[in-house]
Amino acid sequence: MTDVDIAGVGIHPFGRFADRTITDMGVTAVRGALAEAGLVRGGFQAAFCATAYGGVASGHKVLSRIGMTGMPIVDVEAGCASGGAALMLGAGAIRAGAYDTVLVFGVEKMPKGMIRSSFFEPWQEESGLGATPAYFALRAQRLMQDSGVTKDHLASVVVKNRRHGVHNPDAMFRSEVDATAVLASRLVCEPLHLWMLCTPNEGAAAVVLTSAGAGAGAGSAAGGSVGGDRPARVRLGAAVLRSHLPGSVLNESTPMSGLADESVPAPSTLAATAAYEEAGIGPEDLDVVECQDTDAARELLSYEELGLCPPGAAAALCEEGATALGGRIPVNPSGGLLSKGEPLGASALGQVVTLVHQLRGDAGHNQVEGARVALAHTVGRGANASVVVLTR
Amino acid sequence: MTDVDIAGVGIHPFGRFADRTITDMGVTAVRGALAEAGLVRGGFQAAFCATAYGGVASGHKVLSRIGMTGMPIVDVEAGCASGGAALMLGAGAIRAGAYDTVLVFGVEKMPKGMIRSSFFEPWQEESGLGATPAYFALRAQRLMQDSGVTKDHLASVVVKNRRHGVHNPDAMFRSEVDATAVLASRLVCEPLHLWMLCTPNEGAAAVVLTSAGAGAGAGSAAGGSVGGDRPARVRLGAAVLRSHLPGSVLNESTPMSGLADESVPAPSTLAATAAYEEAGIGPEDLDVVECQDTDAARELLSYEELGLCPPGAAAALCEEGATALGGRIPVNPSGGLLSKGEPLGASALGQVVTLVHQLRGDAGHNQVEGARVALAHTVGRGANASVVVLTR
Amino acid sequence: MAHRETAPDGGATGVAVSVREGLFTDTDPPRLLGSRCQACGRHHFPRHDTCPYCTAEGALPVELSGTGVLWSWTTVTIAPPGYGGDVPYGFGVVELPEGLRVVTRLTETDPSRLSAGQRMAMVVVPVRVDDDGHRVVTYAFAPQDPR
Amino acid sequence: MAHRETAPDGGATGVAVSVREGLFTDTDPPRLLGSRCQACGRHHFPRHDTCPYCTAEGALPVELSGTGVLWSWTTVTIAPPGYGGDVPYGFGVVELPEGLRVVTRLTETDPSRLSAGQRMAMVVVPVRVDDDGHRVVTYAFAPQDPR
Ligand SMILES: [Zn+2]
Ligand SMILES: [Zn+2]
Repeated sequence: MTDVDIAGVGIHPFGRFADRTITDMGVTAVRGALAEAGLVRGGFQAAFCATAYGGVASGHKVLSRIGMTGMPIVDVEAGCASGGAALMLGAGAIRAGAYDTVLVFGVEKMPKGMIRSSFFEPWQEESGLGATPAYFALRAQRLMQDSGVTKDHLASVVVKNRRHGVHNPDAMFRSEVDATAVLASRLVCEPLHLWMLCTPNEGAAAVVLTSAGAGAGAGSAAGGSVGGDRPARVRLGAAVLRSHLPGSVLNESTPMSGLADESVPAPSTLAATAAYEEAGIGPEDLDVVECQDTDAARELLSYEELGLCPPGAAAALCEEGATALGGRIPVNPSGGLLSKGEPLGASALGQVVTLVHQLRGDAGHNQVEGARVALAHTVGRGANASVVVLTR
Repeated sequence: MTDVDIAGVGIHPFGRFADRTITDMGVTAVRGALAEAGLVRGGFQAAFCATAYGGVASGHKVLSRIGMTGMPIVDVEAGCASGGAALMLGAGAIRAGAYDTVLVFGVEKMPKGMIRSSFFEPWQEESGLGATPAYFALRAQRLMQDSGVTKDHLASVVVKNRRHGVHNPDAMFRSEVDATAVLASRLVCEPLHLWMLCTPNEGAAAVVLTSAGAGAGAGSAAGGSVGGDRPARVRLGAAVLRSHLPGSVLNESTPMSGLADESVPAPSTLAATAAYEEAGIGPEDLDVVECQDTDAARELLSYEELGLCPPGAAAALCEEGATALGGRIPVNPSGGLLSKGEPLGASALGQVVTLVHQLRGDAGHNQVEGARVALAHTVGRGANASVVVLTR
Repeated sequence: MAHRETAPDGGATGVAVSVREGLFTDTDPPRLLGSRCQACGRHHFPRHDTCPYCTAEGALPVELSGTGVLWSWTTVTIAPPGYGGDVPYGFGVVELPEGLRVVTRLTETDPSRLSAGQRMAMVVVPVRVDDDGHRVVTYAFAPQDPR
Repeated sequence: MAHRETAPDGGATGVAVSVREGLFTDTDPPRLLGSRCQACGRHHFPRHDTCPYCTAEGALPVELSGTGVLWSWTTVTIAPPGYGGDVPYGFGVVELPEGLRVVTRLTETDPSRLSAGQRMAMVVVPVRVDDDGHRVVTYAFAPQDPR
């Protein structure tokens, strides 16, 4: 089975851009990725566009603008993991030999304010049960009970990620914050304060996947590549998507009830286990991680679900400083969603863009020295969890 | 490369169901398909849910209701061809050896009245250029200029499909109409009258795909099948999705301008050409066809685009009666969208359900005797066109 | 379902209408309406014919226990989309003796007055008045022995 | 863009505001604003820097011909979503001498008075009055020599 490489990445900054359409942002990211991969028209044989709220034919609008249509273009939605799902589909098609080169991109322009998810039924909304951050808070509360996490730990995650984000030119928030200020920000849902929650926003990211066997101009058979100095390729070790198993009341599928049973594995654990197996590595091999920090507690929970630490040890890993830049397993060197904000369809691919730069060694100030194995993790509505493993 | 079979199909009738949610309808279709395939939990390793307007995590809601989650579940959108896109992805994954068995389903509950497509920009809507049926009418007008089609031909397509639909228990409209009544129905956009346009509505359809090598209980390795008398399998010869090429002002991508150049192939032609090649057949081999009759002229245009007749000969094929049941190449024995209505995410899979019954020989009153090769075609927003070839 | 208001914090005037048919009884005390699977014996809420855990059909309708213990909690301070009632309100998960954890409103809005394992009782509370002047009600849990 | 009304069928009172900046000039007669690709020489509308046919960047802004011939036509009889103006209105495709076919409103609402190849001229027409009392205008084509 063919191995899959990432031949190019591109990004449109994450933030708020009143004068730019979702199509404009997508074009910027796609052009960046195609340029890195040296591709022109005909250079890719299929396209997957991740978006949750972009509307019908979002991918087509982007590719129509630059005259690159004709191939299959599929819009893909898997909540926060939409980009991971698109990557899985693109990589799967290359592994199967269906295509040499696939364009995978994500676009989003989230509505402002609390998102009215189409996920809740009217009676849930009317009852006040459609309060998305409250579910995050219930999960945080359980983590405090089960793993010894305190509000100080939650604040320290925000401080770390915002410090990382200062050097990410594509992040929405690029200023440091201290723990006192985090805890002084408005209380949204105890124990979560405003600055502990990521901001839904806008942006785009794109990745060119190509079969490892193909030359620098992977699409050249179709007349689709141009010459030039190309960045080093990164190997896609795994791209796995999993949904929730029934039973957990606090998994991201937001059931109204669940079992008093702690043994149901989380979707992130299902995805990580499969991804480690597919890539032939374990969590101990990871040099750098981007994970879902929808809220500060979600990042700590991910440490446990991804196996970065044993169950119940998230607080200890946090105190150790292991997950800060300079620590033994830096998490969210990009600044995470807490710095970047979260454009749903683009966020998982934004993580991949960051990690490709890490593995190429051109991540600048936030470079993790000698990074060779990286993991990107997203989880959200559905529930959907995706885990992507990259190596060089 | 593994061949792909259809081991089971299921459908929820197309129509308006005020008391049923999109999830309820999806459950009905999915249960039907799983029952035919003899699958229980663990019997499929991935699921693709086609929907255009279903909202975030539509597929998860259906599978959560019946406790069948944990695997990758991806929502797929490609306009009217969403179901075709989902089928392509599911089949591709099986061909690649990634899975033995995949569940593909589509769900939709279309808003009533003229659809406010997220496809148009505000200035287009404000200018009155967001008038979807007007684009159909412009295309019909050109077909009248180029292929000698008259309003009588348009009416005759409606008469034929509504006659076929009488015997389809899953259709929304099950009464015959005559040409006089069609031409007396309200004029929406000259030359299109109300009864010449299909009705957006609600419904669901599901298909179980399995590798041809696997036994009757394809998912049995995962403990996922039960015994019993299974219906005959149908071979999936091809499932192809294509987008538009730039240049045509009337293709379904709805550009504001195009070239005075008739040589740009339509997306349906691109998809059909690729599907014929993949399946190793030509249009002359087809015994029965389901095609996109969003409006009566769209069906006639599809005859030409799919190669059922030469360019410019749609009117002649229509006059010959070739595409009615009893003719040499019956089109839309289900009654087509003109009888069934169009629930976007479900419609392409609804065609597949109809054709699987035709190839099994259990299509009842509308059976095309001895049907061995069938084609399903959808085209719409994006532009996206899908062509599916089925054989027994 | 239209029944007399039974919320402890609401005056018993006017007709009360549930946010959804079939969520809870209009008895005093009220009970949540769940299902018990005949195949695996586990409970779920709200009612559905199919067991979400083992996929078996034909789950039996049951009334769930009216009391349980608090498993997680918070307070909602900003009205979420589609909600027309007052803020703040309590929000949490209560574990019932059936081995079921239920997402619910809480009548207690001060999280510092709540703790894990605390005993809670199911009640019906108003969320808003509809266009017909009826009080729209939903289910909630209240501390059984407030500290 | 705010300019004086130039539509032949509208009184020239009040400020006219285009539905979108950059669609057409406010000259008399008006012209559609398109682009010509420097690589392949083909035209597109509305303006974009990238050629939709050959993907080349740096397309040159041009004013398109003010007249062309009718290629397809119909009449919209029901107001589509997001449209606040009058119905019926004409709707069609006009082919310009640049080899470009443009989707456009038509001033003629009776389809029987239109035919393929008929000469058409670009005009600006009002679609509605906005909250500030300004007339919102867009582009259309009118028969040059009505039969
Ligand atoms: Zn059960
Ligand atoms: Zn060009």
